Amino acid sequence: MAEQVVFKGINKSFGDAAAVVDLNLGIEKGEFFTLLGPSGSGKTTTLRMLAGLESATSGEIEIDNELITHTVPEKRNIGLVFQHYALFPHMTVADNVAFPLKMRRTSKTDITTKVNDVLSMTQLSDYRKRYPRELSGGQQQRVALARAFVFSPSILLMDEPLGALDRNLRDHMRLELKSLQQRIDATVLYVTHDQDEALAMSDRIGIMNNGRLLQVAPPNEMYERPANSFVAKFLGDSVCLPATRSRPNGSCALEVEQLSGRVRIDPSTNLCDDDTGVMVVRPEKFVLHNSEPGVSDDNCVSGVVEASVYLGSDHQVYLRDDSGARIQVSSPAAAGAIDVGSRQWLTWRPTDTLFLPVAD
Amino acid sequence: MAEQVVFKGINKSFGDAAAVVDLNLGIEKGEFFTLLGPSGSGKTTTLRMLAGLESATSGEIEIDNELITHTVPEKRNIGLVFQHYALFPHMTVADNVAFPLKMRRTSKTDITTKVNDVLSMTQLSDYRKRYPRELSGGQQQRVALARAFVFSPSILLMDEPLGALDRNLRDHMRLELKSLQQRIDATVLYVTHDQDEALAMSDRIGIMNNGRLLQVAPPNEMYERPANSFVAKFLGDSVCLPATRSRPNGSCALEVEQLSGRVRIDPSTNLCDDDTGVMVVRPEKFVLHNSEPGVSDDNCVSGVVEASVYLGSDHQVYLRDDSGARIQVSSPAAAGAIDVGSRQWLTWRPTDTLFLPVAD
Amino acid sequence: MTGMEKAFRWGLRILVWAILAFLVIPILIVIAESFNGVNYLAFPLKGVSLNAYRKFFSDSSWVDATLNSVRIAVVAALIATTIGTLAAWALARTKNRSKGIVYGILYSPVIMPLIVLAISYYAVFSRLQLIGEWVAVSVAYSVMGIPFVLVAVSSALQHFDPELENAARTLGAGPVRTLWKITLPRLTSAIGAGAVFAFVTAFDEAVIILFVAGSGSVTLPRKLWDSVRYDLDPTLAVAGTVLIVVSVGLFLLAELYSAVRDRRRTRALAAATELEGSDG
Amino acid sequence: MTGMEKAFRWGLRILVWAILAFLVIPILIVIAESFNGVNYLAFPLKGVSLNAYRKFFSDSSWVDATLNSVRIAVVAALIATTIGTLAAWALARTKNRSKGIVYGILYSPVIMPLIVLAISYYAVFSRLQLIGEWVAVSVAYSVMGIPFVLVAVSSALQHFDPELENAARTLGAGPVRTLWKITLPRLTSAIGAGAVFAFVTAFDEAVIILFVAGSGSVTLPRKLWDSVRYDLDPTLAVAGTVLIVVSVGLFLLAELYSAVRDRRRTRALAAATELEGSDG
Repeated sequence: MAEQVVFKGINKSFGDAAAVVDLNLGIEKGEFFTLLGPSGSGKTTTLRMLAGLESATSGEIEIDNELITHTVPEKRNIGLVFQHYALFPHMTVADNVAFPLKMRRTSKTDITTKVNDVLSMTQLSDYRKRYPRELSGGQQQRVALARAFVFSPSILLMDEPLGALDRNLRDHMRLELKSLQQRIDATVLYVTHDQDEALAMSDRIGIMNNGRLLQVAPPNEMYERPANSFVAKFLGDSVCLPATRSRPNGSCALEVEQLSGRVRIDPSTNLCDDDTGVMVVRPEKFVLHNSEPGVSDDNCVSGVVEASVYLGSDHQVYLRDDSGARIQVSSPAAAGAIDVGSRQWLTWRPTDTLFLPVAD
Repeated sequence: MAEQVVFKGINKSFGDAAAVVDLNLGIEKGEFFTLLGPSGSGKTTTLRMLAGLESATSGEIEIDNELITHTVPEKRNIGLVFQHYALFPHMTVADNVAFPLKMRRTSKTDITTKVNDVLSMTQLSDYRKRYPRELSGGQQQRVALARAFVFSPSILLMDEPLGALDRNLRDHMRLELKSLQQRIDATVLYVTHDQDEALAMSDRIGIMNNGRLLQVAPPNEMYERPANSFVAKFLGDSVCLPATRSRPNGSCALEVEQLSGRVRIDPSTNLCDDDTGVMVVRPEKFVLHNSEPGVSDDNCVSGVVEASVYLGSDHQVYLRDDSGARIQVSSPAAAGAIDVGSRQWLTWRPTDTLFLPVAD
Repeated sequence: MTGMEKAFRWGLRILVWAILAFLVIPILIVIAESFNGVNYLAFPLKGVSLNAYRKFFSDSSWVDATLNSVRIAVVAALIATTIGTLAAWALARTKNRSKGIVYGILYSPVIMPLIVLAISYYAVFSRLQLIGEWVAVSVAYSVMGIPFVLVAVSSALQHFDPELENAARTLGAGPVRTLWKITLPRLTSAIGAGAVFAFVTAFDEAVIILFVAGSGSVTLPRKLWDSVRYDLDPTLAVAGTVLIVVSVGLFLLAELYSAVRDRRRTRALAAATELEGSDG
Repeated sequence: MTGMEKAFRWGLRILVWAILAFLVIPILIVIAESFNGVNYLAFPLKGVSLNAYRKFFSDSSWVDATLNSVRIAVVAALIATTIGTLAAWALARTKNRSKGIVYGILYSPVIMPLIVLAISYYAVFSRLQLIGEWVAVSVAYSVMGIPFVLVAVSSALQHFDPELENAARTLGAGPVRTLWKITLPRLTSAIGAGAVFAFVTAFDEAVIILFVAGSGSVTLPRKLWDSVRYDLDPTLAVAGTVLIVVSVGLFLLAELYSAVRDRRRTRALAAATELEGSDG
């Protein structure tokens, strides 16, 4: 597929503070691309540079092979859903949605048709005469969305569009947004700090921290093969322990100071060039045993349960290894409550043990 | 155990709007009690009535068998952690924490000792001379906490104390709060709309909606045996389908219009007096099969996968039953991706099928 | 509520009423005198009549002074409103360091002693032979009206979300259409309030005009001042009442307008809150 | 930035400078004249000297007028600040329907025509034989100062989080200690700004004083007015300069104070932001 949006060596500073550092990224036509990162990571700045609301300090941005680095926002033909929607409070829902069409001097009949289409698509037909302040948060969100794609932009940007909604609505809107994108066949650049949103909707995720793009990959690849410890920690829960690589008997193993005993890893999950790095295991990869398991190829540690947090469908168990590591494990609620203070054994497979470079 | 706090027939209205309706509740000494409910459910109003910041329209409140319904807040000796902390911006951390002691005319040496103790307990010793605005959200939260218990109140109230923190910090603070409560041995009334917080920390949970207390129970009991469909939906994910009870052949079964075939339930999970109610199953109770399973006592339905949302450790699969029900199932990621459009079979045990009365 | 709190509240209430009386009674006396039945000031009134009003509105010198005041104030308010609004908008959008200084200078007429302004305008006007030119007076008054517009519009702009302008831009509106369609409609209340203040300031002003009116631009306050020195009669009370009614009336209209807007907004908010439920 | 935008900005810039010139030049002329070398007003200056200042400060009638102004303004500001603050606090805490009316009446002196206020005070004062009583003048001025304090403190109270008061109550402070330890310390900037405005209003006032000063309470503006009618000399310019310096100086001090506070707060915020990272 062709790359519709290309960032080439983009830097952006606000005064002394670098917001985005040497960003190179291509987004494909029709792709749902998510920039994921903590606040201050530069993801919103990146999105706003593409929209033309911030100008890059250096570097170039291309859309459809045309340089648009210095194009004013109104000429870019990009739809943007703002974080707090930025609906025009003095206009009705219909007028808000008609605004971009009026600015394009679309004919009145065309405006009516398109606005009606989009309002029914977003289930807002009954609210066309309401003012934004007369709508619930979810409805406002849909107006913002409708206004951003009514003029059929080929690129749609969304800046934490679900951040202001409550949890149930957010889960529901994830599915809605994704199916809408597929229906209108737009390229989407989505910005969020919510890992679940990123995993659930994206074709590819780019993870950012301190202005740098750390890894770009499809959701499952990023979850299973994070590029470094920051990505592992930010995307999904994980147990991270400092480790050193040793190669006894030719096989691949890690020395983990906080764990008693050596940890076996698979060569395929050894993703660190250095000899010092971080051992990472996802909590759901652990198997919890209340008696010592038999000898096998799996890694095994034992420890005392420090805390057990009930979460309905499962328990979060915090196990303190004899050498000091604190390990968080998910245990299905069906397995029964686990007594605080009891000794438990953990096993996990070498292929589920990642060895990653350190990054903050 | 003795009931330290008792609400007796409390009603509270703001103008025409009823905020709390006929509340009767006892909280035991040393208990961690959580009021859980959506916004507008009356939980914060209840907490503020106990603190003396709102006065009940009718009814009585007792603490340690003494009537305090009309006592001014400053005489109640209750610590309150406010939702947005309400730290005094013109005072340093140490002065904020010393404030309740000064108001009690504690001697200077006692103030110094107690403030030092509490600051080191909350890991704030290095920040004692800072002003609240110079602290991060998590640090502010800890100052608010320190200030609320430095004068050793026997009751500690917390109004969504973690609401303003980001996710990782929130998970961490859950454990901290719980262990702090055990150390200072206080009775805690905790208010939140976050089900995970309620499940993880509470000895008992009271769930509220529209000003009414719907159910009071320990976390696991409330999750496994919700009193009605509102509780089931609010506390944890669940599949809820309208159902009618029928008793063919003496055994217990449900007719669910949106599911093909009858659903067996266990008499012990039949919690509805009426014949019409809601069938509720927790998503993690379902087992997903990609071929028709053999005949067994378990319930079984089949359907087509409508959507599959990747969440790292698991998939959320949305299955459309042939009769129209949409069923959300969690499938471990290890089981592999599930193709959208494929036919799948679901089984679950009769003992995991709840039949509940309807409530909104 | 404790006994002390109650006592405190009562003390406050009495104080407020005393102040109201101190302010309201003198004003009420002026208004009352305008309905006096005899052609000299007397309190208590000797009968009630509209004689003084008849006299006022049939005396062309009073009517001319009133019209002159209106003309000067309208022009001053127009200038002040235009410049004040543009300046507030430009200052809100710039990050220049000199911003504070420009704001301070535009704001300074409010804190300048009127008598000094009067003397200095007199010095400049007499040198430029502008004494008695009503346009010059309007311009001088417009400078005094700018701060009110500036403060009102700046404060409205502080509550104005700049993302709305950004949204308009991404939706295809250029900067001018954005200003016209998005920014200005959100500022009408503030601009209106500023304009009323600018108008009333110019309409009521009584110090500068003593120095620069000459014979060509006698305003209502100036005429009132001149008359008060020769004879005291109920016509003066009518002039005073006209000044009060115009000033207070305009102000109340502006208040009423934004109160109606606010109420409409509050009602809408209440409706929206019902949709979602407010926090418990 | 498009060409049109640039043209627009330049136009605005020129306009602002024109206004600045129109306002600043007359004031500068007055200040310049106070350093005039000859004992009559002349522009351009004929030499520079401090003669006029020497004359002003050795003439007991000017010094007395200045001290009288200060005394009247201090008392007026004290009364206005106390009442304005208490009223703002009480109005913010009450849900009474009459709230708007009380606020409006306390606010109304700002919109009342000064000349009408002057005439009505004259009517009342002469009846009560208060003409020339400086305390009566102070009280009259305090009424005019209340609105400034009321507006400043009300606006600060709007930004004041009432949960802070609730927090203090739950921590063991009664209502009076809460007011003293929590509420008032948050309002000092606003109260200070209001007090400065109330003081300057009373210090500069030049209309009412013409009617009610008598011979017992000649203030600096009054003395300036009297003198301007008899002879124009650089001593007048000195009096004008004193008025300007006191008014503008106090105002700048108040601004400086809150600017320093703001900067300290901004720096602290920046530090806090670094701890957490700002939004990207």
